[in-house]
Amino acid sequence: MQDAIGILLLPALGSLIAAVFGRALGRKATSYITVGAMAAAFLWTVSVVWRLLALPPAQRSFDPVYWQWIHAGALQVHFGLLIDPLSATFLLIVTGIGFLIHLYSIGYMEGDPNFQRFFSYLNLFALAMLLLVTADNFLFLLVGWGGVGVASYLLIGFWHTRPSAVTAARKALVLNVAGDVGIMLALFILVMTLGRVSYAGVFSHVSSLTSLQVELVAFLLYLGAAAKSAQFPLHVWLPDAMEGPTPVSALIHAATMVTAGVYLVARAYPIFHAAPVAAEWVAGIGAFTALFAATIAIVQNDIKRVIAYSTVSQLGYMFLAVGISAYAAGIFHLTMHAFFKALLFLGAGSVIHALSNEQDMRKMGGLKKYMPITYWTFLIGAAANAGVPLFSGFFSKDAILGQALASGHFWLWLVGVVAAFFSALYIFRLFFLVFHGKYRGDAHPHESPPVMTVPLVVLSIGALLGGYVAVPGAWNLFDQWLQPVFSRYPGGILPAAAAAPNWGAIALTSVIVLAAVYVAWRYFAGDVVREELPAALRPIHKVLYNKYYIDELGHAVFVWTVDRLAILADLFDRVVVDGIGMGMARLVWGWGEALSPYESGYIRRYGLAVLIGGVCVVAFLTLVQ
Amino acid sequence: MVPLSYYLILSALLFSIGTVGVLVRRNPLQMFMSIELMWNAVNLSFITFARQYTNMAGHVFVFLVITVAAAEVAIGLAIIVVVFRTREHADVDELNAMKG
Amino acid sequence: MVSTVVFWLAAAVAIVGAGGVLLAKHPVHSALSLVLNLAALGVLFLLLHAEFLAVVEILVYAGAVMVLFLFVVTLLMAGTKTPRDEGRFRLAYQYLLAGLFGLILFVLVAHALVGADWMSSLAATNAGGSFGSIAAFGTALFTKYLLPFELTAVVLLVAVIGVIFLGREHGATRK
Amino acid sequence: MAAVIIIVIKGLILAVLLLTAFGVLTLTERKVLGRFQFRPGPNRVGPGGSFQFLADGLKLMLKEEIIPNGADRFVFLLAPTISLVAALFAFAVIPWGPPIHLFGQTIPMEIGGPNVGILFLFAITSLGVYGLILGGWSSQNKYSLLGGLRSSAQIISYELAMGLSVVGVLIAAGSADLNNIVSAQTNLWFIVPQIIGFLIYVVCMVAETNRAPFDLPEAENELVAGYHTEYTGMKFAMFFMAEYINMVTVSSLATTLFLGGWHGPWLPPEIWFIIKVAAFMFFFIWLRATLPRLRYDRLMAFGWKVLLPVALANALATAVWVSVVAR
Repeated sequence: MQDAIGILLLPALGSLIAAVFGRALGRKATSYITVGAMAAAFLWTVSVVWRLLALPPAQRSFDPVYWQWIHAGALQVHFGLLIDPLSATFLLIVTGIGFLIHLYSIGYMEGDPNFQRFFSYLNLFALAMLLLVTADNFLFLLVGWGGVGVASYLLIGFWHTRPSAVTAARKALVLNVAGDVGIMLALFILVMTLGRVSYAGVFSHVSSLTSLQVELVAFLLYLGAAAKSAQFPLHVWLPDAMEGPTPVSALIHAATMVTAGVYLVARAYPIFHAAPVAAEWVAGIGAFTALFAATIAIVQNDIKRVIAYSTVSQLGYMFLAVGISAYAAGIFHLTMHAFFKALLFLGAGSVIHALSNEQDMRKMGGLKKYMPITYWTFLIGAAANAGVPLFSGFFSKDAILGQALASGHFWLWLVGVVAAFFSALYIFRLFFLVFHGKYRGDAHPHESPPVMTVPLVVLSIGALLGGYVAVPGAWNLFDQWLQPVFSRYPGGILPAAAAAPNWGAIALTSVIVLAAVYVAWRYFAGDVVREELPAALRPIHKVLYNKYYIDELGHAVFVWTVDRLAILADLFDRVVVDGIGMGMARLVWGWGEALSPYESGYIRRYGLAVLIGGVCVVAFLTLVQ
Repeated sequence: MVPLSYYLILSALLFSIGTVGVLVRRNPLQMFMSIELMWNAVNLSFITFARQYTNMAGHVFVFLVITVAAAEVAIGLAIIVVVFRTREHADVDELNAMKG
Repeated sequence: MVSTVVFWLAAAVAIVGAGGVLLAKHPVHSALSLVLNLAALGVLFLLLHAEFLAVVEILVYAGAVMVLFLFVVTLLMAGTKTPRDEGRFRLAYQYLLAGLFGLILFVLVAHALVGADWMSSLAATNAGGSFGSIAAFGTALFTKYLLPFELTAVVLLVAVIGVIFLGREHGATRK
Repeated sequence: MAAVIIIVIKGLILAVLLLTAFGVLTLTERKVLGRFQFRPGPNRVGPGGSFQFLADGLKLMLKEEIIPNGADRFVFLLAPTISLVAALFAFAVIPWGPPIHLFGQTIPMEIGGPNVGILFLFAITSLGVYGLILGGWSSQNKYSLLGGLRSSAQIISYELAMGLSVVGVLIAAGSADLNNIVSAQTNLWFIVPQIIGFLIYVVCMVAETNRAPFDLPEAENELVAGYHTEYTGMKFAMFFMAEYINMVTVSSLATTLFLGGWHGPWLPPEIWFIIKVAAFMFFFIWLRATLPRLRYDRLMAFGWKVLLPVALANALATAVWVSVVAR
């Protein structure tokens, strides 16, 4: 597994070539190189997975070390990769779905003047994400983590001439960095207490930490995870991140960036196992986020915004899962989500592309007949997202809900079920508004080129069939595949996972989901959009439409505080800092004024001064000493 | 035999004369010659000390000083020639553009 | 003793030469005085068993450097008035202060030299047979002091480049 | 004190000899040049004109001394003196015979022999430039000034190549003492292994003495008589003497360095020395009679771009040969 570093080197090289030689190579060659790098990385990953599968489950873990990075007393940090089923799963998602998104981007970014730059960023993003998921220690995880933040900043702000894009990029970066600080602090604690940062070293010594320390570490790690994975209340950056090109949204939402938080919690499960309070907190916030974001998604009119809130909601499910130690279920949902969310985004991108960058769903409708491929693939994605029975989302969401119920988290389960209703509602509202009814816009819709539809078809197959790796009551290949990872340290396997499926609960959620689909059809499949709402619902709609005023609240709280702080800082700056600075300047000025007559310009005068000084030195040396 | 200290005192005298020469001459060429005088006064003391300690290091140093002085003269004279070409006079007191 | 006589003669010539540099009105006379001074120094070097350096001093300083000086002086001063130190006098007390502090410098250094302990042992040691010879000098220069020697080559190269640069005839300086 | 007296005596003898040689040389040059040009040359004073040089000397001494108006009198007088003194001094280190034994003393046949003899010679000859440049400057005459500058530039330029051409000999002999160099040639004259050095030396030697075809400083048609345009009488004679004594000196040095010095069979060493030097003198006259004058820029280019690199290469090759092959 020594060669697994090639998976990282390929996009690194691609990014570098695209950045340095992009202009010289031209669009075509650049896209071939960068997309080819991702394809090669994907094939490489497949070979790695293949070789892992050829081994007995207990031996499916490799930790090749390449070089020593830091050697400071007891602290030693090596650059090494950890290749095990968990990282391999992420490698597959990142390279596989990443490849499809790269491919799709060739079509989507066709006319963009900065085509090469975009592909350089895409490969950079993939590199950072791959480093994040393969690092074998927290420090390099942080390197990848920060790299993902930077790359996402570059990509969200790719259209840097739009002020909104720049603002969104900055917002994403600020919140991400806030999370990075959390991880950094957790790292400091680990270095201080354990003196090591490698996963193996930390996880095998978790027991030597006090419970307060471990709770603190877990909370700080969760802070980073929540920021990156858009958990309440740090979710605000993600919907804004829709300002980037749609493939970027797909890449960020589906395949890579936002799942990093789930990965971190799953990877650090020994810590979260030892920190039950933090774990409950993770699960609780996860469930709340799932419901909270789903309700917002119902009333949004921007197609990408709906999907964005859908992502936040689905991430809530994943955090619910990892919070209750149902790690395999969480990763399972993550994987399925990667398929259907990439599909939804790329489908939405296809629609937007077809309608000349129209994103308002009120100006869509009836696209079924114009864009059949997009329509059918989007239907599969929507069904998977809603959790319609027998689609992939159904299996993974029910796995989470079932384990929540089996592990005794009844309230979390209930919130999850309610959120499932809203999930189905918002996604089918979107679906019906966009594809059914009459076309309400004024563009000329058309089907997208094959370079965009082929990824849709591929992803729809995944969204349709992916779930069958784990059929409740029959088999669960996904759990088996991940089992070596989660059985290495205590706390990885939920005892309830082996329990027989709760068929009653499954039936209940299925009915609820189908009911939601019906409601959506009933209200939104018509030819016209209903503008009037029952009077009772209007305030609720207003609150939801404004996303619970979270942005405004945050704005008010933070901006007010920062404003006050700024006034103080300004005062400090003026009186103390400027006082010192200007005082120094005045001092120097005064000296200069006082001395400038001696700068007579007569070199002989200067020479005389030197002589007098020299004479004084000689006199001191000979007479005084 | 004359005591070696005489050589050193002679060296000090020549050095002092050179210093005064730099400070009182207004012609850059003459200032420059005074600097050469100072160089050579120092050379004399180097050689005297080399003789005293029978150490060739002093000789090597004088050799290097002569070499560097030759380079310095070449550059210095070139600068003076350039100044002369542009200003048509050679008076250091007129070259006071850097006056504070 | 012959060497004593030679020393006093050479020292007197050296001082006269130095005084000439200081006082001569015309730069040519200053240059000639300096040549005189250098010749006297060469004799003193010979007295100090620095035969090679005595010759180098004459050859390089008197023979090349000072010729260069004379060259420039005759070139630049031809047809121009000698800057008279009397005219346009701007630096008050420059002469007085320079002379005073020069004198103080000399007195201090001489005082230190005469009063120092190590002076009493001077001239007690006899030079070895090869001391100051071209062979001893070469051995020292090319073994122990090879690096500084090589560095002077760099200095000379830089000087050559600098002089060529300064000596270029370009429109701005050439009428 | 005996050593000092001997040096003084030798110096006097040498000065007289050199001045006599100057007289003989001028006469010889005029006669030989005459033969070259199919004319008799001076033939009125004494038998076959052989006292002509005495008449010339008398004339120069009795001529009116003219000092140009506005000239720097001191420097004007100093210049020819420097030239002559430097020329006479330079000869001091040349051994013109093996040491002789007289009155119980071993007397070397040179006036002073520091172990850096050849460098001393170069140092003194380099001082001779002052005569030219000062003479040119102090005359307050632009032809004189240009002549002085030209000659000094020429001499400085060729001095480099000359010095480097000799380095090969010094390396081969392993000494800078002229006596050692002579004794190193007992078996083989250095003209054979150092033929390149010799050729460079001969060219430089002509240039150094401002002789045809390198007599640019006194190019009549451009600069009247160069640096000594304004000189008359005895002062002119001193420049004249310096030039001829310099010819003798460089010829003697060439003899010492390349032609085995005073070595030779049958005849006394001093005679051999004089014969070799006389051959060089004839060569000088021959050149003057034969070759036209070079253009000034060609002269400088030849010195810097041809002679100097070749001399350097020769020195390097000799050093490699001595330190690698011959060891």
